[in-house]
Amino acid sequence: MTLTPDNPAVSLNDVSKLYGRFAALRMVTADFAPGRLYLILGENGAGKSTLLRVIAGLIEPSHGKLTILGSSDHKAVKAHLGYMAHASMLYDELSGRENLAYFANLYGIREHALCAQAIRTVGLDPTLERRVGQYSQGMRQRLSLARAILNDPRILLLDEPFSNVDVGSAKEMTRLLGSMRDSGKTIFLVTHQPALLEGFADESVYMSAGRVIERVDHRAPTLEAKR
Amino acid sequence: MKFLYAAYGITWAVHIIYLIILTRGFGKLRDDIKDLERD
Amino acid sequence: MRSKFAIFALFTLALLSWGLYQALVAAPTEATMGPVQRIFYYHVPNAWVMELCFPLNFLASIIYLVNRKPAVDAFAVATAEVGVVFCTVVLLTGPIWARPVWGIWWTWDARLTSTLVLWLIYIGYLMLRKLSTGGSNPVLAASFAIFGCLDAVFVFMAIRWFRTQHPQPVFGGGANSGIDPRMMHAFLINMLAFTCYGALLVWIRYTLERTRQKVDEAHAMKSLMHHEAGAK
Amino acid sequence: MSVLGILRTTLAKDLRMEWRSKDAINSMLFFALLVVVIFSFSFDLTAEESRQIAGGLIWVALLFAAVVALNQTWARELRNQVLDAYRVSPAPAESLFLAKTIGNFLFVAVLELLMTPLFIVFYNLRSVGPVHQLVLASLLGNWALVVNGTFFGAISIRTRSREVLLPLILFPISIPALLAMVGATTSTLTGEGSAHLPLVFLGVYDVVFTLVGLFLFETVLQAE
Repeated sequence: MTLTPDNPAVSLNDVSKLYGRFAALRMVTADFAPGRLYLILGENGAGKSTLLRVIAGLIEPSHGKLTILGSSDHKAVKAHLGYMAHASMLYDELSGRENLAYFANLYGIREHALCAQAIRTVGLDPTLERRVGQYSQGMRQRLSLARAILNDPRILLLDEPFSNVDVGSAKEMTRLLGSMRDSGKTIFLVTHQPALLEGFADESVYMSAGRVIERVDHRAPTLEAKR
Repeated sequence: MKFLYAAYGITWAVHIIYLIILTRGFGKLRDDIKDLERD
Repeated sequence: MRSKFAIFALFTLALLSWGLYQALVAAPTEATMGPVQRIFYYHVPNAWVMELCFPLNFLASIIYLVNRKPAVDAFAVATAEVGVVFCTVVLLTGPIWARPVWGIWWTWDARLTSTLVLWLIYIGYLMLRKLSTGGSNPVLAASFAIFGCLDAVFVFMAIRWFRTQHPQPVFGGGANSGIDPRMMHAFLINMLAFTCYGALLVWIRYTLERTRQKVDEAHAMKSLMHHEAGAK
Repeated sequence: MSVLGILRTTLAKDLRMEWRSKDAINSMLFFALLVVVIFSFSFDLTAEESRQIAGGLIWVALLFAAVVALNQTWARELRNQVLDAYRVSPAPAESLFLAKTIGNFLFVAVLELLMTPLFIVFYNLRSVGPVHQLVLASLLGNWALVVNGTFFGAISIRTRSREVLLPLILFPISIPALLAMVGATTSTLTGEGSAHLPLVFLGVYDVVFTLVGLFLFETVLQAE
């Protein structure tokens, strides 16, 4: 995997996000090359989730410039983003299939086979008629991942995808993410359990108090770049 | 006559109350700035 | 800036005192209404300032949605709040005038009613500002302000058209040709005085909001450095 | 990405969810019923008097009840942060706004259908003027309530107080529409005066606020 800093998948230039007296992000400048799996690490309140939400376009930065896939118009690249949060982002009152069919529609995807495919990919049964409200936490988390990868995104943003998931499922999800990265996708993953991704992650990004304080490249340990 | 004075009195009462609110706003702001300088 | 402010404040104060003298002493007592007519010298200028403030708030809200400058938002807050203050004065002095002249405190007359609705709309605006959190606050408020100001147009029409059971008295006798020039004089002085006073209040409120924004930002930056120092 | 296609699926999804839970419609119905019964207890009216005030009562009852539905439709999107899934997608914001507005319009329309017989029974009503004017007034009035209500619902769920704020900002804004609805209804019921002007007024009001809503909704939806 070669770094292509001239053509990063995501590029942040002096991005800040202030909430009244609180700075969630402060002057973050960073380029992220495509086709890599980035682990975003840091204590609570370090700005990890905010960073993901800014890249996802859910939060407008207070200052600074954000470029995604070479475009600074966020609307133009929305179709290429996948986002998964702590919360399931699913309707409890609908079945898994109904949920995915609805979200697929938002991306202009009409084939039902594709939804079934996404559900199978995360290891769930697409014929399950149960409402999502009755799913276990692990199942919900997997379905949530299925929702995030429905549109075959080029950039995948995952906020704590393994919280409350049993180790077996987590391993399975990790393998899936690894193969997605190998197919050229850029993945950002916020987690408290970096051990689960041992060997899969390309780079660890450490955040503290709204800043990126350190980046460790696992593929080229000799080039360990400090920021 | 009493209506006239009541109207003028109330006008200034409202405006003075607002001025007091503004002054208190500035007072709070001053405290905040002091906070900022303290540590 | 500070000295300019002081000069303007003193000038306004002088105008207001002179206006008060003109309204209570210099202007002759009106024949039919008696001394209550003098309420008019305060009531109408206050209404005028209110009518200036709300459209300014509307404009500021539109501009804010386009350029997202915090200063514009601060101006929007200032005009809305000052507008509400003057609106309150109008709503209180109106009935005090109505009681001796019409014999009732309140009537669902077109002007009183629309002023009341306007007051309710902008109180809603201020509540929205107070209750909304985080960075979305000014955007939500600005969108609401646009609805509110457009709605005001409908309020005026609706009340004029669908609420006309009561006879509509001509307010303040109108500026008919027989008006005493000294009355006109007192009226114009007070118009000027209250317009200056309104501008002064907007200036103060704007400064307050703008300073608060800057202090908040400084706090945000500092809490961060503090945090970082602690973490390392 | 078609605006209408997403509008249709969003509406279908909302109606299916409402059909399964019946949260909004049940609470709204019961609320409206309570208002009607309480009003009916509080005033002892003759047929002529009730004709005079029924227009006002029915719209006040609907306004209060509509707030319940409006809050429900947005609260549903807030659970599990589902709204974020819409916000990250390239789907147009206008589709969501129209789908929610039409959904709420249907809920309130159902409510109107069920409340009309109630009103006729409790208040001993009989229309003097042409009935089609009442139908028109209820359709236009309903849209006026829900188009603003849906927009403000999206604003108020973003705030600290959530459900409480909606009536506080919606009611003042709805006053001109309310006056027109009551004007049209009363003049039809009593046969005095023309309902023409208030109906035209409502039509203009609907068009203006639908356009403003469509224009500003994306800004509000994406504000964070």
